[in-house]
Amino acid sequence: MENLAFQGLVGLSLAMYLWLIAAGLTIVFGVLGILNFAHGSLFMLGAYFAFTFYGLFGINFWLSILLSLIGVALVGLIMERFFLRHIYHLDVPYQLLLTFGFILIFDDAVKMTWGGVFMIPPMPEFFTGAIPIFGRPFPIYNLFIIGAGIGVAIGLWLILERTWWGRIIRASASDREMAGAIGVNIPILFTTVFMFGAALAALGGALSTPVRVVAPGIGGAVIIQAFVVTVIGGLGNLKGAFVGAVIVGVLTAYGILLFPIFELFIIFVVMAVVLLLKPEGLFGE
Amino acid sequence: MKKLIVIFSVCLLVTFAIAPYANPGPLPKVIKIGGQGVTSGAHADYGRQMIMGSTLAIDEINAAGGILGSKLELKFMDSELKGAVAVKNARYMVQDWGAHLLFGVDSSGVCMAVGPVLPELDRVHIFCHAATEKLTEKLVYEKGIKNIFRISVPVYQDSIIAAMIFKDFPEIKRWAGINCDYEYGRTSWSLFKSTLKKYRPDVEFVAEVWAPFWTTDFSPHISAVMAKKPDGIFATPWAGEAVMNLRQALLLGVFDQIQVWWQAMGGSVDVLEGLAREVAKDKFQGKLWATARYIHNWPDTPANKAFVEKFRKRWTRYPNYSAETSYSAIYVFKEAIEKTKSLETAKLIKAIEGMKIACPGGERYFRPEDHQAVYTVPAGKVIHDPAYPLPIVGELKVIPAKDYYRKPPFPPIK
Amino acid sequence: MIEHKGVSVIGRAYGKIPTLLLLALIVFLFLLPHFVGKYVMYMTMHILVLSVFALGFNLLLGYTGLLSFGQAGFYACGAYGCAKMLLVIPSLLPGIICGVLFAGIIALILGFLCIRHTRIYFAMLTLCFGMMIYSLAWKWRTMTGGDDGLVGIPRAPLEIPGIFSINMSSLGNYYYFVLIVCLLAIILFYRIVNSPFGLTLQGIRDSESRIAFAGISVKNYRLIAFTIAGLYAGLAGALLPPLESTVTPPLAHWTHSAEPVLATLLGGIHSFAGPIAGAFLYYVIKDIIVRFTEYWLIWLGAIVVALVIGLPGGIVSIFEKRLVPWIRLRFAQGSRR
Amino acid sequence: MDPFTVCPRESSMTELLKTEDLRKAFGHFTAVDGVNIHFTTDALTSIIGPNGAGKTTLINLLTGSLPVDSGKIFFKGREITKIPTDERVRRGIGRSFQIMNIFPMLTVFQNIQLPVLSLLHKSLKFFSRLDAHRDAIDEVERILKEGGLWEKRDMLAGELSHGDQRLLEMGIAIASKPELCFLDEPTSGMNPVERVKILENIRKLSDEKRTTFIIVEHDMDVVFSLSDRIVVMHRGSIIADGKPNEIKENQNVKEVYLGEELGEEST
Repeated sequence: MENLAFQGLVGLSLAMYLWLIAAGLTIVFGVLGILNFAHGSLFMLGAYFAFTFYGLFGINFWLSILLSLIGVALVGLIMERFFLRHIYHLDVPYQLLLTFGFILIFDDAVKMTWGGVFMIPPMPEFFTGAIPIFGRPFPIYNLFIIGAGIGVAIGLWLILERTWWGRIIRASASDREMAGAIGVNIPILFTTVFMFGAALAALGGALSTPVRVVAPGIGGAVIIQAFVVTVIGGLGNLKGAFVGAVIVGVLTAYGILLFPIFELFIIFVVMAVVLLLKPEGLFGE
Repeated sequence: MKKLIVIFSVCLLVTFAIAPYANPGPLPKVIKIGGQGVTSGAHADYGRQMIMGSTLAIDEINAAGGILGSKLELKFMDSELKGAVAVKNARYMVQDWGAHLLFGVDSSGVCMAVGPVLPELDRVHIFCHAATEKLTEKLVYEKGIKNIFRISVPVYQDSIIAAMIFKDFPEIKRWAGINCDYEYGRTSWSLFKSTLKKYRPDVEFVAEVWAPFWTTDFSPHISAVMAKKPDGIFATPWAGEAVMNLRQALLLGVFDQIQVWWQAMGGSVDVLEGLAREVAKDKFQGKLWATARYIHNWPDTPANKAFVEKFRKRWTRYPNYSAETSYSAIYVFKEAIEKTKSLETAKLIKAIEGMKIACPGGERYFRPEDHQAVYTVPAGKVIHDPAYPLPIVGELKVIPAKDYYRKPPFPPIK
Repeated sequence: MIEHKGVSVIGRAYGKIPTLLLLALIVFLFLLPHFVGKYVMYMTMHILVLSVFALGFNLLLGYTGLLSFGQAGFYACGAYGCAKMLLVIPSLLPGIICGVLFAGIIALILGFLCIRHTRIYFAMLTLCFGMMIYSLAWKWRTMTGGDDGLVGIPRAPLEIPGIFSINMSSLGNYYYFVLIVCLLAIILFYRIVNSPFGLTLQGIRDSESRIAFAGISVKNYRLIAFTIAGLYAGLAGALLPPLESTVTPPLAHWTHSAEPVLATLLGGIHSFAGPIAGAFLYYVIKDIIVRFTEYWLIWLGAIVVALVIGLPGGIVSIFEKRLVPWIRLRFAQGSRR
Repeated sequence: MDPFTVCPRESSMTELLKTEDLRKAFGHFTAVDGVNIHFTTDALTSIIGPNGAGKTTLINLLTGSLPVDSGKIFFKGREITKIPTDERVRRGIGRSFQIMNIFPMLTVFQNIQLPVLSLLHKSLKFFSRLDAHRDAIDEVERILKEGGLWEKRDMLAGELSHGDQRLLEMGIAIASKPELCFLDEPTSGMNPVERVKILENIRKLSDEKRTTFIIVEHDMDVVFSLSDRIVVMHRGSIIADGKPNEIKENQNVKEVYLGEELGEEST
């Protein structure tokens, strides 16, 4: 019993990374109507930046995370301003293809900059160690991740519900024309939203560095999971993304514990079932 | 349909542009050697080490006047760890670039894809890293694809030697496996289990989990096996994934609860570098065991010392096993060619079968039956040694190769 | 009076010249083995295979307006089906047929589920099923051999017992087999998209609600299109094992599904030859770049981005917009003189 | 038998379509509220009413574009309430749309060819060339010439002028030879010239007695000049139904239109 609970907790920390990726992906889709294939690569960039500032330049952990967020947001700015902006009028395939092109570009770009070898960022001292939960040591860092994930969730909720910008986002997510009509500057909105989404992905990447390795190609690996999460929750639906992430994360953890053979399989089965029975996602309206 | 024409008339021209003309003669001015390995992604270091090792050897040989007067030329391509890509590379290097000899290739899937194509390409291929026993036991011994040779030790090293060592740890009774979810992981695990069971009927294997390529978070796997309170953990994920696995295990306090952790390819230089900090702080409490297909601090011979020195002078890094195997592979080619004075595949195969050759990693003997190079690689604990800037595999247990290599006729592995 | 039927205005502009060029091209392809090395032959085969693969894909995207991101799944079905059969009966035809049928059946079944959705949901659903097939190929080791895949598949002779038997062990012979099969597939495809059925599909693409008022049941037609696409993917896949003598799970991975998408959009989705042109470009670009730099991804990526931004119509659209008017002009003048 | 040699129907009127207490609500808003209506072959009927009266919804229900909440629909005596659109079309119902709905990326010719082939049960011919089906081609040619689009046959439908697209849309609607055809604001956004052209078409086709037209229109001039019968809808139910002159006099109608001078109101 303890073991199940413990496994669930581990799955939860796994889920939080997924949530951070999916959040940006789903917001961008909701507002810009673009499914950003390269979103996983932004996650990867976030990890690389954080690693560079913290691991190489030895900048303070929190500061380097912040810097990486800014850095990736700027990359997002360039992506949206100079490329995505030209394809809003095109069909889904072109959007997927363009962003897919960016996956390739980013993968090689980091390879050129940091070399093809994987990097191992150090773990900040104050995070090492574990505290006993369910009679077994549970890493402080994972607890922190869970906290951070929930924190981000609340933060996003506040932003969307309480701020002027948030209201505009929700408005244009539900009806773009209407938003334009009430005098929202759509281009600027899109740019800011995309940068915001990129920053969220970067946060996920940056937070993953202390426990994972930084290597080219991670983007392509995480993006499919992110798709699964967002689809289960409902494309463009933030609450859904959170629940979806928890479902996928915990399910993966239990899959590994209970039926190791099907781990990969389960996730896609869930996705397919959701798509077939409720294509707009568990929380889509 | 109409546009098709215009397109294809263009492709007509381009096709001419890239049309190749390669025809290997007896002993040309330049002997072309084609290599490939993964030089991108989380496992990129293995390919790069292959480039370093082979380049070093080729430069030495050329500096000494080449092989019977003809110089060596190297071309190295990225296998991307994909069978299809590797096959395409091999075809390109032989049929377009005109390679006379092939070497390299990491990961089981890739070598199993390349192997069967070799007879058609009519080239000798020395595999420097791929570990699946099927390459030699199935393709060479059963199917009789003689073009295949393997200079690196297969899964025997990852699994059997581990069993030989840990059979002598009576207090370790409960084993759990965290393995790659592909053939390499599965065969290693089952070989380890069957061998250990033979010597120690009392051990039980309490848990096993499987991690596919690109697993970024091993915490669920680790906590799943820890739920069964094992004494020892047998882990096969390699390169970056090995490092991740171990760091996350540390976070979960695994090393306070177990007695040994076997990290199959933990002796690989990139993994050692990745764990430097933790080892320096003795986070693993001397419970981390590892081996590799060659470790730079063994054998303690002048030849090996010299090789390591040369390598460090040239690349400012310690040679990984894929570097040593590639380095030696080139010298195997040299000896074979000097013996046969030709590049004819059939003759080369004859020459390499049964060849005994001294390498940095010690003497290798190519078994004629399965074309597997037989040589000894010890295993030991991953420790910090002031003499080296990075952790090493120390407190070595040396078991003669003949004692832990599988021998023909190969009994099937469950 | 006849010519405006179905044939596009542009199509008509060519006159005889193209037909000749086309013949010349086919003749060239048949002579290829005599003056190029094995590698070019090998590459040409891959281009042909990808062309068939992409054509089938484009029946969904370009003609029916459905973006499938799981075609690699059916490709793999074809490959594994063919491989399995060849390992049992070492004869080419049964292998290929088995592969194609297997892929077709799977496509029919999954299609029944997929065609309930359109646009992004369809894309996601197909992606999902593709990845399921992938993980099956990876996990069902007794059947598929896991990541080692199925090994040592013979390049079996093309034979009908008692009638004839052609040895395929030489790359050249197999090249001719692939060439002929692919050309037939392409011609057949040309007939399909220019048939009433093809026109109906394009109607579905343009307006679902309207086509219903032509008395067309949208779902059934989508399902047929999906199945045909599956058959073509299966054919492409089935041609592979005898060539490579191995099949491995990555064939079903989504990154492989991206190849026909890439090829088709590079070439142009609204022209018949688009996917073929794209397949050719994709391989040649990649092959050439790989020779010059280790960093071929970034180049491919840059080209993709540039094309999507600068040339959404695909390469073929250049020929339509620039070359064809030019040809038409010259042709007109020529005929007047 | 060849579907184009339509035997001229006996002039005595026969009932084509009738509904029983048809209802449709969107959330709290009831768009169609218990409509009982029947259409007969002898009259060109117009449905009028202020915006949001439920005219288009009614048509969507009758053509199967929307599922009904309750009530029944009968076509030529057989119930069709549950059967899908394409089946209803095969039984003889057609329509044009309020918002332009054509095949923009096909040529004008193909736009017509498509429904014609379907009518001839040739849509599932996989391998035959399009121009192998002469019968279809001749029919398309006839329709295009009638509709006055013959010269533009090779243009992409999407590139036509708005008026021509309207004409084309009607062409598509009648190409599948419906016995009962709904035209949803066929003249909206047309200039007077085009308007006359299309009205002539409608009248002519209607007189040929091949097709019975039901027209939803805002333009009262059109309605009163064209119709044999006018149905007035308001808030989802029918408040008047009769000959044009009767409707002109009808009290309820006047109220609905807030006493506007009927015939001058146009949208």
